[in-house]
Amino acid sequence: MKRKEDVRFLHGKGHYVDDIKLPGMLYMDIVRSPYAYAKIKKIDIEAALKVPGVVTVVTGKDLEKYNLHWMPTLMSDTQMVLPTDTVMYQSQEVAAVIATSRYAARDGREAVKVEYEPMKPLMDPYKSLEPGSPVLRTDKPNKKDNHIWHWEAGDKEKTEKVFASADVVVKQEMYIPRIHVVSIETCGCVADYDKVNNHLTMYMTTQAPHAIRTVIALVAGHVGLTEEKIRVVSPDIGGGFGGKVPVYPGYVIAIAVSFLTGVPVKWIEDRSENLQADSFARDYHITAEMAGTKEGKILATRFKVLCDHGYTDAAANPSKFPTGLFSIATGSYDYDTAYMEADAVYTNKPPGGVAYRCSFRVTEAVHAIERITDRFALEIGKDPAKVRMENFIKKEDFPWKSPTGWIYDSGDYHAGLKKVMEVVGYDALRKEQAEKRAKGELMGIGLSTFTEIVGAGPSKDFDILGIKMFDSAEIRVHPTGKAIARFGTKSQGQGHETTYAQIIAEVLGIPAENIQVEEGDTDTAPYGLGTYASRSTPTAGAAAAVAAKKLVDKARKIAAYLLEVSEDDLEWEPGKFSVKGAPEKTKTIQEIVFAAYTNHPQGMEAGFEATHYYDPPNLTFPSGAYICIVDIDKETGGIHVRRFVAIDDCGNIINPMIVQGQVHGGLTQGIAPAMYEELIYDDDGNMLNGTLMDYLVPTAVESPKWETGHTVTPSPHHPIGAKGVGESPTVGAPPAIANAIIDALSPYGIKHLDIPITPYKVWKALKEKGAI
Amino acid sequence: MTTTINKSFHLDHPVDQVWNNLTDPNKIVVCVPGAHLTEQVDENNYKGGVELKFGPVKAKYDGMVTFLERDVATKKMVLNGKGNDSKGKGNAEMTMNGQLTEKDGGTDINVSMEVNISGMLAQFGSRLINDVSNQIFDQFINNFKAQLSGGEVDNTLSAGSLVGGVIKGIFGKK
Amino acid sequence: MIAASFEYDAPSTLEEAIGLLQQHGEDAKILSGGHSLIPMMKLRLASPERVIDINGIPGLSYIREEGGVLKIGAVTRESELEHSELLKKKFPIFADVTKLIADPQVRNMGTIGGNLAHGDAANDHPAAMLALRATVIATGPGGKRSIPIDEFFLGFYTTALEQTEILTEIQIPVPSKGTGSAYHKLERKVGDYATAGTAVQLTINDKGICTTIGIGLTNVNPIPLRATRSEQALLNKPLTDENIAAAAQMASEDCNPSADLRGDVEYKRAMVAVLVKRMIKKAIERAK
Amino acid sequence: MNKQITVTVNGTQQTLEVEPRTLLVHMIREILNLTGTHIGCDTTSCGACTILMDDKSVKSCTVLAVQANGKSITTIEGVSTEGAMNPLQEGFKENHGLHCGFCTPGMIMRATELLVNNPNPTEDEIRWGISGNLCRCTGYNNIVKAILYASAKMRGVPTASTEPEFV
Repeated sequence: MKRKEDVRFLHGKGHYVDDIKLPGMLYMDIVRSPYAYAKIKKIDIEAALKVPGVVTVVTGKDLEKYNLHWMPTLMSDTQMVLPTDTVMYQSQEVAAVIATSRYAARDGREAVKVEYEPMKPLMDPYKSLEPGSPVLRTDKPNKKDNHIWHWEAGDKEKTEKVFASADVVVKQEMYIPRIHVVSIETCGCVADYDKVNNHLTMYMTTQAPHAIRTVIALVAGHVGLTEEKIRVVSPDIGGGFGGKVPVYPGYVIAIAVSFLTGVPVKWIEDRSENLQADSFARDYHITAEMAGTKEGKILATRFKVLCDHGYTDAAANPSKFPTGLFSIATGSYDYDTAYMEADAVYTNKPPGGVAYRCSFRVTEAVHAIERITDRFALEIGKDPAKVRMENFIKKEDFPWKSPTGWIYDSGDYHAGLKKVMEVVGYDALRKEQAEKRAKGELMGIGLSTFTEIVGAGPSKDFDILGIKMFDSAEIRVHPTGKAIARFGTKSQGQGHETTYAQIIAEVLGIPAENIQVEEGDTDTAPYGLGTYASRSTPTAGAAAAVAAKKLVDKARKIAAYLLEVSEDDLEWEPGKFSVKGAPEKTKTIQEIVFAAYTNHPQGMEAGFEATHYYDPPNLTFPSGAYICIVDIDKETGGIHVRRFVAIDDCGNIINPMIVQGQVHGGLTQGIAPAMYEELIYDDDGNMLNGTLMDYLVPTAVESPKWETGHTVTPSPHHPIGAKGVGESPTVGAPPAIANAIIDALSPYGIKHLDIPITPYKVWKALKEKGAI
Repeated sequence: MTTTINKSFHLDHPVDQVWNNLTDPNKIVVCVPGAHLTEQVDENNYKGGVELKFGPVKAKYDGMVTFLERDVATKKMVLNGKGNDSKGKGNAEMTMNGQLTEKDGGTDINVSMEVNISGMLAQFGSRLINDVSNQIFDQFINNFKAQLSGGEVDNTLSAGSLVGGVIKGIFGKK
Repeated sequence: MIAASFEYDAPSTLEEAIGLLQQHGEDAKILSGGHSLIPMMKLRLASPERVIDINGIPGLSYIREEGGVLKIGAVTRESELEHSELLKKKFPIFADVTKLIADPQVRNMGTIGGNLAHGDAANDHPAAMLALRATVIATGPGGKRSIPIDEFFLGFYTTALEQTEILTEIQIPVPSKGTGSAYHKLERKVGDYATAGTAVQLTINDKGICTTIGIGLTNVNPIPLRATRSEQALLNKPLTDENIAAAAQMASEDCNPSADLRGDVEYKRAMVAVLVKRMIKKAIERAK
Repeated sequence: MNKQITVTVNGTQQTLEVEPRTLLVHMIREILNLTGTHIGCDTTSCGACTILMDDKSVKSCTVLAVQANGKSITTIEGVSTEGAMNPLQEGFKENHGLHCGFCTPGMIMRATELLVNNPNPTEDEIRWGISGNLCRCTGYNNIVKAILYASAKMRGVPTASTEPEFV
């Protein structure tokens, strides 16, 4: 089915936050710090106040009066809204200029004079951990260092034993660089506080409107903005990828200003602000180790991670999972011994730790296991495909308990790898490669066979700020048999308006065209945790199916009454009930719904509505088998991705077109960090690529023509057997690409390069090894 | 954003004359394109500023010039200039190390300049900094030579001298 | 991003425009394609007090051949160069260059005059103009004057144009037959400034001897650079692999690149050598 | 000092007062309230603000409104009448050439000129032709497919299947 939501976008009638214009609306622009670490000596706003159109300038001191200058992060750390004395990263918010127009606000920003006393920033997380390093978070009483938290999983002793006695041990340091989601729409909001009714309407770019409403209430409840007085509206969203989960200072300042002035305030960040100040992704320094036999049996893995969180831990993770779901790093392979530990540290970089189209740090985990598996194969001189085939968890062994305690729901890894190898013609490619190598030409074949973990999550383990990570659906069928369905999630392009309608249609038999899907308005939609981490179909999609099944149960009662038979004598097929043995005696769902309003059984509740809050029994574990083929120009290091084939398994597929579209997009966001994107800082904390001229988002030219396919292994515990797919390719592609490039360079003794692997890095490596 | 530039060259002028010019604030500062002194704070510290213009790009810094070292015995000097962007968009710091040695009646000069830029210009203009610093330094040297020979010092950032500098840069490598 | 306020003039004649330049001097900037100037103004790296838009002046946009000279109006759009049949036939290098300048939308606005007058060694036309031995025509209060391309680029963002002059035309000698030209730059992604770029035009006589050669380099020097030694090394010599390799090596020695996000000095020098070699060979192919 | 300009926008001539520094994209979005044209980067990198000026695709975040004086502007709102879709719009819908929809108007405006200059482009020509437009959602495959679809439709030749191709 084609998408229901497309028509408005194609006519330019999408409705995004920056399209909102309210009477008397003021505009906000933000003064930002040129320094990564500095004392604020003086903020002189006099000149700014004289700029025509400027209404006021807000500083941390102003917010301090209302105790709004700090706010909690999702990881229960604290973050400045506006600083009162110290800035902790370059481009941190320092003051907000409010004016009658966008242009006046920008001029006002230029006129605000701030005196700083720059200090030497801590940019290297390892240095930051060293004893004697200046303590960054002096706001925290008795904080003596820059260490945030320590985390472990697995069995340390057992792992050490296996490593000690293994005949092969490989070890690889790898850095998964700091990157940025760069949704094409930046972040922004219109805060509209109505003084008369003491009511705030907050239009904002958020993936999780309900959670945001709760956070706003937590931050501003003490000034009278309690949760029932807050309405958060998330209109059309121009891409999220995790970057629109957090609460940014700009939102809070806009709310504060609207609250104080009683006038709507719009704040829309520009691209550089977005790149320089909004939440980053990744930034994990990983030491990966694998122990195995020389025949190629994987025996154990060990991972040590240093997580650079910037000046505060504002990561978007479930509360109990500081490293997200990194413990999936044991991968798709059948072994029972693993140990992993992580430490987080403060530095003078912007805060964050969001997805970049990834389920809570799974990308870092998959890169670590898929790279170290290749290192292992290289070490023992065995084909990496063979090593994977021989170590995969077998189809019949699911559900399978991982060394770190996850219960993989289902999978058929052998089938996926077999299929992708057939599609690319693996053996022929290896032959071609051998011939090319003989001629000194560089060609590489890279694999990635990964297991994802999505659909957070079961309430026993998963919560955000204490709120369990269920999600919800409410279906209301009108007397004429047409329906409206509302959800706690929020699409940013995933096509919920179509997919959810199809799920309900499949269960109820009402045509999807007749089912209107609504999300993103906290006044109307049921409470939910929002859309990220590929959780929408596994949670809200499931909720829709269960709610629809509740309606089928009610329909059965009404049908029995209308047909004057007992419920047991009825047969259901989506769309109608018929009487066993008398197939001509039927009631369609439309007839039944009409009766629910006009002629329902006495004693039965009228109407035809159902709501369900779905609490998943387990997460779902999508998987994929990817192969990438690259040709490298030896003289320039130039990398050409000749082919990339992705075979995904996301369980049952509701809409193949949308699933494939998600895979295409995810793959391009996979090649991006693998070959192009990285946020680069110098030692003084200057971000050196704070525009899209230097932060290299791939175009249609860099992005290869993706070839995709799938195997189908339904999730046994999901009501419709679906698993979620939005992020698998972003997670699975980088190691496939990195492995291909390293495979091409391996004849020269090159065993690893950190992503992004650029022509420059390749050339340097070849030069070092004397290959050119 | 830090960039370091080293230059060595020979002058026929006697080492003492070169030393005097190199360590005299009023003489050396006028050789720095766009620079000027406003007041003397003490023996080693001076207030001043630098104004730069490259095509449409303008930058203005106000700050301090400090002699960190002036060792007449070893003919070694270290000069530091620190300034804040007049619009509070960042700062710039320059440290110049000068070493003179007497060579057949003339003077061998070895100068290194470390330029550090923070803030807006480093964020958006990093592409400029290295080339611009080179250009300034080349012009500084040309001005310094002109001054020694009693010639007029062009203190505005003119491109002409750059060509000289660049050509030297090129053929210097042969 | 929003620029600081400025005054705007859209003169309809060259005289008017030059008059405005005389009147406002330093504070005025010429707006041609605007795709270098306006981003700088939006970032507020540049804040001219007055912008003089020359797009409304008729007769500054043309591509024509007159008496063995190719004449290109300064306000000719990159996209017009890209699709010009005349250029495709006689100067294939223009298709090489324009395809790699930014992107199609930018090329619809960007002009060859602006690309040169901006004085940025990272732009692509300067190297090509060096290779083609172009002459820049500047028009000022005293009328027109010709500036050989080798005397045009003076410093970072600095050219030989006087404050009161406007670049109005580019003249390129139409080469004899047996001439070929080519341009390529290495870029991190489409539309990026060059990591390194090389433009070559050469003529080979029937004995296989190189009778003319021009080599220009992009973004590996504070100002656009002619690879003089490399040219000398090949002029009146057969274009053997050895000679080409030697010339490529000289170019990589004579340029003066800055380390940046694109790579360090060593890498850029090496890329210059690779590109000079490859573009010479491509030009030879086209000369046949 | 404000300037008075006359522009024809989607066929309607208008006379407006703008500051010289007013960007064309802000004139379109804020003064004319045509919000289908978007802003994504400010540095002419993303193409979300692409519109047609005298039938040439340009990035309206880097053009001054005063530069549009006397010119005709076409935005996404002007490419077809609501309800009806032109071949490009149809191609994007049929081939799932959009997800979040934010880059889509710019893509379509760029593709409009692309198909005028080159009615029968190859896939490679399309990829280079839209290299000034960033999309973060789709991975471009289906955008290329959508433009090929429109090209076929406009040339009156049968369009390829719009069903997803799986290996």
